[in-house]
Amino acid sequence: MKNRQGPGRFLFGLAATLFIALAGCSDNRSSFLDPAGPIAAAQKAHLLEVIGWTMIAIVPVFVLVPLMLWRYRYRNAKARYAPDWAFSGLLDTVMWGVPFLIVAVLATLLWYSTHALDPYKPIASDEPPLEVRVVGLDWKWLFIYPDLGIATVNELAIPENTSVALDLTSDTVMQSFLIPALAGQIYTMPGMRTRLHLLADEPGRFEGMNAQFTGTGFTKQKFATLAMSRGDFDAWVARVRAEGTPLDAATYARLAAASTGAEAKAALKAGAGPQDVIYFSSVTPDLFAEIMHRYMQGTPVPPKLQPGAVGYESDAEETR
Amino acid sequence: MNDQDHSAELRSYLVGFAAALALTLAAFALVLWGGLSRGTTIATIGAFALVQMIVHLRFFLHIDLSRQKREDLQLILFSVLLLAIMAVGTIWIMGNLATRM
Amino acid sequence: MNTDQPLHWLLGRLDISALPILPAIRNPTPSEFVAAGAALAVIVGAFAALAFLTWFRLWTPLWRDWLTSTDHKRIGIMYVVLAIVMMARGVIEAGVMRTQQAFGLGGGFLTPEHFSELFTTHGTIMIFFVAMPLIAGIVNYIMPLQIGARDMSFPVMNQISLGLTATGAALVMISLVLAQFSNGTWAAYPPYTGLDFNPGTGPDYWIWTIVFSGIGSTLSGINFAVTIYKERAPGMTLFRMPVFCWTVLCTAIIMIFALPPLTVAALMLGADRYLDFHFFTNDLGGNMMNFVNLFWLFGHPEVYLLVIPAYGVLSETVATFSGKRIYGYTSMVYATMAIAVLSFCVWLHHFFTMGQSANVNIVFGVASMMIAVPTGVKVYNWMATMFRGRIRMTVPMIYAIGFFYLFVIGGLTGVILANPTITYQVHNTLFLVAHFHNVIIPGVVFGLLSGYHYWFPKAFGFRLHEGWGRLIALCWIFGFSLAFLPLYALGFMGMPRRTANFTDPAYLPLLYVALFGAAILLVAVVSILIQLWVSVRRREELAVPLGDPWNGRTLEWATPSPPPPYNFAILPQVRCIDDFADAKATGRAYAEPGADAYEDIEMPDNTPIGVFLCIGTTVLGLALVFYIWWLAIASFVAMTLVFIVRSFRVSSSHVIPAAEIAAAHRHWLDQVRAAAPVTRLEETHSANRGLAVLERPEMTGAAQ
Amino acid sequence: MKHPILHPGLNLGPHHGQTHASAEKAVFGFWVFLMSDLIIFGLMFATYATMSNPVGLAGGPGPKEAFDLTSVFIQTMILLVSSLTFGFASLALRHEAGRGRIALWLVVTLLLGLAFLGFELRDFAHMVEIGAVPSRSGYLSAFWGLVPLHGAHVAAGCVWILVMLAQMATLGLVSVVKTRLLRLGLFWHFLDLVWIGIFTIVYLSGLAS
Ligand code: HEA
Ligand code: HEA
Ligand code: CUA
Ligand SMILES: [Cu+2]
Repeated sequence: MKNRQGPGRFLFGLAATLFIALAGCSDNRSSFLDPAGPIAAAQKAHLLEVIGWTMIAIVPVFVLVPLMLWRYRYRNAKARYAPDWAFSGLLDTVMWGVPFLIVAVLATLLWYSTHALDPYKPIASDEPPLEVRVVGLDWKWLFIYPDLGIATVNELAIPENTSVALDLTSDTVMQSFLIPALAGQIYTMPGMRTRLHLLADEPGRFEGMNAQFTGTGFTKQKFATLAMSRGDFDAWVARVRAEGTPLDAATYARLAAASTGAEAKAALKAGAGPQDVIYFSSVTPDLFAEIMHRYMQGTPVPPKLQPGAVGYESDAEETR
Repeated sequence: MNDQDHSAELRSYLVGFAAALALTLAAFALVLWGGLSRGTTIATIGAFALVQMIVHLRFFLHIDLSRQKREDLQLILFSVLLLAIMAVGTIWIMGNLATRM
Repeated sequence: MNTDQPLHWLLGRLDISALPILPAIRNPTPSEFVAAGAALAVIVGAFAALAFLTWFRLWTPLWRDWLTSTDHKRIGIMYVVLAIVMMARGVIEAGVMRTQQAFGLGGGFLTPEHFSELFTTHGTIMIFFVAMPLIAGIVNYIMPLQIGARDMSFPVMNQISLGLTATGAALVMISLVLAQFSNGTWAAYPPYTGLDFNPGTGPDYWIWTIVFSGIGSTLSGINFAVTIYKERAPGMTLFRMPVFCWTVLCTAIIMIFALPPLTVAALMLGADRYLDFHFFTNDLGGNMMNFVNLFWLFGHPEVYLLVIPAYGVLSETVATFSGKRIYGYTSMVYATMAIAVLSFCVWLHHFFTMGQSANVNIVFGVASMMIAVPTGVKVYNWMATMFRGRIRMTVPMIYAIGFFYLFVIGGLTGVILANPTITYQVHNTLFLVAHFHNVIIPGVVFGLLSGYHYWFPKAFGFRLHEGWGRLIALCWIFGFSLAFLPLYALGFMGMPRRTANFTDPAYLPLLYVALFGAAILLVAVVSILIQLWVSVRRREELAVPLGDPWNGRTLEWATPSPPPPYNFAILPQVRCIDDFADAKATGRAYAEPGADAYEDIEMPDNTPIGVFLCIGTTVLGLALVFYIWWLAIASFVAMTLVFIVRSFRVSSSHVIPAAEIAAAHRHWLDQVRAAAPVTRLEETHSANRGLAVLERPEMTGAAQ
Repeated sequence: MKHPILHPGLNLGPHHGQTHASAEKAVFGFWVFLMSDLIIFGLMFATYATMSNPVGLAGGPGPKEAFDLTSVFIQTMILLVSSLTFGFASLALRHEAGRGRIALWLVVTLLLGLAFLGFELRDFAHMVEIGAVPSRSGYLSAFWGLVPLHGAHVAAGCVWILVMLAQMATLGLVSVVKTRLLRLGLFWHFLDLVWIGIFTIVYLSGLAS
């Protein structure tokens, strides 16, 4: 783990030690407080900054309330009692002014950071970005590597120090894609494409998930993000090509039915990889665009043809 | 009953009606025969509609600026403010999302 | 569903499989037993209530004195009772959820399906049927008294509002016994709640629950606002109203303008589900993002609707128990108004992560942060109110202290969430759950409990037991801290909200702590009932019939406890802020009016219309949920007709003669004159009969 | 009108005595209700606006195919005239011109309202015929959510007029009847106000080339 000693961080000390100790050291990192890339690191830094600034307005409350309670307790006859005192211009100016100034500072920080960390904004890096298309299904994630011609379910491998450009959509209800250690979340919606950029600056295994409730299999919709060296990544690609099966329309239709990764794996009789991960050696070109455009053709998508719907039939597509 | 009042009020209704009629006719005419660009047309009829709403408020609903009690106008202005926040906000947000998806 | 069923036209999709007892028999798992048990509890509870009423022959008084009453005080109490009944369910559900999560490593005892129903109903109930009715109840009771009014502007509509709220509550309760409530979260985002993905009864139950109770709340809002504008006592200018009344006005504004978006969103979802519209569907140009937009257009103002009256209560209790005028009255008023208006400008912060551009997020993020400024002003004003006061650590004050510490933490995490960059990470995690419970419980609940203690003697003529009260308050403070502060850490650890089960053992220790905290909260809730029981038993000793147990400052304390139906024998003539405190200091209080000062008072008659509408809309809702079209039409037509027919009755009020009023008033004044006033040291002793010694600095010898 | 104004909208005037005073809160309350209703309409307008694009149209019929400007023009005129006739009814009420005069103008207004509804229904029938139904597209859903909502309000207004006619006949011009007529007037004029939005935003903007 990285060194987190530094000025300003002690504020967070109590809580941070507690859960970093609990979570940070596991081999499946799932907290942005234990970041593995510039985006998550910047988000963490921003969090600490915000906490620091707000303390100026908060700490006086914590300190003064007990003092006041003690000093002006009913039995203390020595304290001044001024029942009709109810206004002071100076005090009022401070009460409005200080929070206002703090908010002004925070707003400036917010302005910069929101622009800097816009998920649609590409991350500057020397190498060309790796493009990945992400499809949210009930209850698993499909990752398509258009340039490599492969696809996986529930395993996102990326080379370290390479920026990754994700295009995301959903082929069921609205979902939310999140890899805490690398970048924040973004919704995925049927018929629409959202974007997310991320970069891992160290190798490791980072948990990813759908954070938006989508039904019974929702808690199983987790995936592993594997950041690895170039060499390892190429080996991984080769392995997917070698061990995977092709992803054609019929396979996709079956994959898209409501099921967890493990269930889908069993249904497709896919062998390679961990228990809820599926490898596809090839993908129909434009699968992602087809999925998106299905909703945009001005024709109804009845439940029979709608993955995730009650009454979806995975072979309906062919018989149509 | 006061006849003078009565005829003044009657006149006020008629004035309002005439103004509203003129504005409506202008808006329809503009769309039918105006020959302006779509954007300009919509902006113009939008302006007509706003004015006509004020006419209705003034002459039919009897809201104006010269009264002792101000609750009415405050209420309407406040409602319009909130409605503007909600409606403009909705259109802005949805429009922005549409361009990014 | 079952179109081939012979009685389809008669029963729609209601059939025997709608009863939850059956699955429990067929498939006896813990999860099903919990469901069946809940259904049984509802049925048994309902029968127990009926038996109780019959046994003690309470039907007539219930009908005559309560259900048909148009007295704002009785309606207020009925709201609170409704809220407490619903609270029982909401609390149990919360406890079950906490238990499930503590055992959720790799499974737990509940099915995910059942868990999802739990958080959906818990969220819906707590917001719409616990917090909102509690607020409506306290406002109903207190606000007219504080502005020196005889009743609400529209007493009958007031009863109708209550009836519609009860309809919503009834539908949620019936859903335990007949078919299922929604499992689509309290925000019910489509397309998940659309017909394709959720063809069952759940979302329909949600829609009609929301629509009916939403209309009821809108009407309440109108009533509150008009009452404040038109019913104030002579001399009570807007800027002499107690701060609580200002907060009621702001809340009323939110009710009037923020519930329509919810009604619109719910009805559009209904149109999608019932009439094959395409507002939010995946296909044919539907736009689900607009639902999210409309829901939060309501949802954000809604949470301020909840908290603003709580701010108002604290403004009263802190001032009273510090023995001082509220500091910065005008500041306080403007801060409240600023919060109310800003609350309409920030809704997008609930969906920063939907993909809109940075500029949009920035505008709404900054607007959200701006709310911290007026809120901060309020907190500082309360502190300045304590400054140079004489503070008594009574129960309402303990809640206020809990508020100062814990609410401020919740507000701080709100400010954190207002940063889109950070929300990208913690949105939809337990961090968010911690945030909102952290503002709702120490904010809304503590505020309301503080008000409950403070105003209970006004409503019932005796104080609540102080010792139990302190114990409960401490349970709330510590229970809350243990139950919810750990969730912040869990959120940072990446645990999403609405998680029924998980695989990471690292979550467990904190979840155990949270479970322990929830157990303490449960103790607190149960103790509230015990305290009520104890206090009723000892009501003689705790009695404060003279009406002013806390040396109050505002008009409601200038009446006997409980106040007569007409509130004030003679409408007060208000001279300044905190008029009653001023009256006591200048000797105006308890003055005997001249014999001709009394006048006949006209009071509205009882009416059964609210009960009737409650039953009618409940039937309508059920008919719609189960596709029983004839019944839907019949109930709608019946309600319309009754409404029209009733409008042909002209007079519906009765007159209380001046002599009767004069006699009652004089009797009270005589009692006051005969009583021995108490100092604040004896405030919580049985010597306190509701008459206070004047304790001015010049008299107590305190430094000035 | 130099008399004290107690509430927004038409005031009865002090010569109506106690009724004038008691109308204050009823009429103000009704205004607040209307403003709440205004938000509902406003959001339906906003939704309509966000769905008036190719995605929302989803290849289905658009304004050009679905709307008939002549009919809309007629409806607009009818509603505008009905506002005037209701105005006459209000004046008759205010100046105590007798039940007959009030009833006369109310009946005229009612007939105009029914005529409006007739034309509107005819338009709707035509839209159904060409397949411009709400199940066709998001855009059409928004249309069918907005315009018939206004129509339903007008229908409710017509029922209300009928009830008021009956009450004037049976109860006479008692206090509650007068304040209800005041509120009915506000309601009617308010609906005309909403219609300005509808013909401008839905029909004229949709058909502007
Ligand atoms: C009573 C209820 C209540 C209250 C009062 C608040 C108060 C605030 N809330 Fe909260 N909020 C909720 C209830 C509430 N919230 C609920 C229910 C949800 C989630 C719903 C769901 O998704 O299911 C939510 C979610 C929520 C989100 C969305 C998060 C997400 O979905 O990702 C955000 C984001 O901005 C937010 C922000 C705020 C802010 C800025 C405040 C501010 O008003 C806080 C202001 C208070 C203070 C700041 C403390 C006092 C101030 C001072 C002592 C001095 C000055 C301080 C400074 C200058 C910093 N809230
Ligand atoms: C008013 C709102 C409110 C309140 C009070 C509470 C109270 C509690 N909630 Fe609440 N909760 C929500 C609103 C609320 N909740 C919402 C909106 C959601 C989101 C739903 C969704 O995901 O869609 C949620 C979700 C939610 C979850 C699911 C989290 C997840 O997504 O994983 C859990 C889990 O344990 C939980 C626990 C609790 C607990 C233990 C309490 C305890 O504090 C309960 C203890 C006691 C009380 C609630 C009593 C209240 C007392 C009073 C109000 C005063 C009494 C007054 C008089 C007697 C006069 N809540
Ligand atoms: Cu949904 Cu973009
Ligand atoms: Cu919010």
